[in-house]
Amino acid sequence: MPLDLLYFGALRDRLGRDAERVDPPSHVVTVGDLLGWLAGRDGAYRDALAEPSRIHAAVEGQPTGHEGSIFGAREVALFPPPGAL
Amino acid sequence: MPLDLLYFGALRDRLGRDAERVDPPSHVVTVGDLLGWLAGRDGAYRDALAEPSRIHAAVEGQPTGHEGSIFGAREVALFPPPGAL
Amino acid sequence: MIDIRIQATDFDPGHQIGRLEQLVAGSVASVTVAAVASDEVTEIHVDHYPALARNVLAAIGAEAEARFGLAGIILIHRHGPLLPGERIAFAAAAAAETGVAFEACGYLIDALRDRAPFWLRETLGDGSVRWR
Amino acid sequence: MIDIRIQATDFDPGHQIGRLEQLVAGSVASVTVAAVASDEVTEIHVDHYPALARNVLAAIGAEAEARFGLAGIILIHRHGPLLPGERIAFAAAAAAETGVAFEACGYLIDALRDRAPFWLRETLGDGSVRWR
Repeated sequence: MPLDLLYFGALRDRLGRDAERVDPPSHVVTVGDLLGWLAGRDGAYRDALAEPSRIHAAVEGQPTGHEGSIFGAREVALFPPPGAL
Repeated sequence: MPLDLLYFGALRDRLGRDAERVDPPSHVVTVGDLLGWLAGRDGAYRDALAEPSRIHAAVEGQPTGHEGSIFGAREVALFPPPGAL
Repeated sequence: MIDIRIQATDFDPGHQIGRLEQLVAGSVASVTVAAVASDEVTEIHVDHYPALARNVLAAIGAEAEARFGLAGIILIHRHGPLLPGERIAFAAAAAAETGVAFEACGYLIDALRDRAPFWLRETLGDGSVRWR
Repeated sequence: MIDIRIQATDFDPGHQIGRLEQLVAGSVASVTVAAVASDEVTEIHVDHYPALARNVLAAIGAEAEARFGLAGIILIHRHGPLLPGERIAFAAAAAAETGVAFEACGYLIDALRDRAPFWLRETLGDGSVRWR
């Protein structure tokens, strides 16, 4: 199922984009699965996602840990640790 | 030596006055001595000063413990525990 | 009252405190945060994800209300372009007890710092940019 | 900057925060306290000893500055007659670091509560008075 990915903060520059539509295989069911699948796509993703602990996620606008499900989601955001203060 | 005593808070009402000039004997050298001497004057003072731990003092406008000297002071204030908030 | 504002424009801390003062005879604790940057920074851009920001700030407000029993909470976070030194965020809490308002305000500002989904991009005098 | 004000008149929290914001690119933490009283209280009188109040508030400000390294401190305490619900005191601290400003503000408001030489006399609807 197509999934809209949104990137924020430094991740935008590292990936060279704000958003993209992807269609991950069916074994990708958690945020962690998604990160692993993206990192395997090419060197830019591998480098940008090299420190998974520094990548936070939101599924449908709700903060979600790496163990959280993306099943059925239409929008997943990935971003560096939040906080601008 | 004459000493001006100032009273604040509930102590004013209990003693029925805001201030008075006294001339304590020479063995009265600390705030604690002063409180003891005042309490011995009459029942109103004894009652008002019955809980010395609830009587705070300032000598010449500086907060002073019961062990603090009043030697040479011209103004001593006595008052309940401070704080209006 | 929990008022959450995610906005590009500046805000007036005194006006916000006044709104909270009308809710309760008690205390209002507030923190106003300016965007601090080093000297070579000429502009700051606050990146954000609106849907997530609304959800996270609403959750922070609801948690603080449940935990502290407050009369009112205001959270403001700006996004978009800022000059260094401009206000970027505000947190305030109102309660009958001073200590409660103060502790709640600390909870709010810590939560904004640790969880609010905003990211800073700084533009330097030489035109280069960096993320913080 | 340490600004200590002991005054009969009201004050404007927003104006005071604005004064501190001009001192530093950073954060301003503040607490505004209203005079809380039970329903039967019609007037509050804040008794004080001016010389002692000046000395104690100045000491509190100097302690906070030494301890936290602040850009600015404002302490305001009112005296004289107040209506229930009116502002009675204000404490604020400015620092480059939000956490420093907040902790310092807490120190200031605790010190005002515990040490500031002011006493409240309440007048009740039946004309009687009581000290708090």
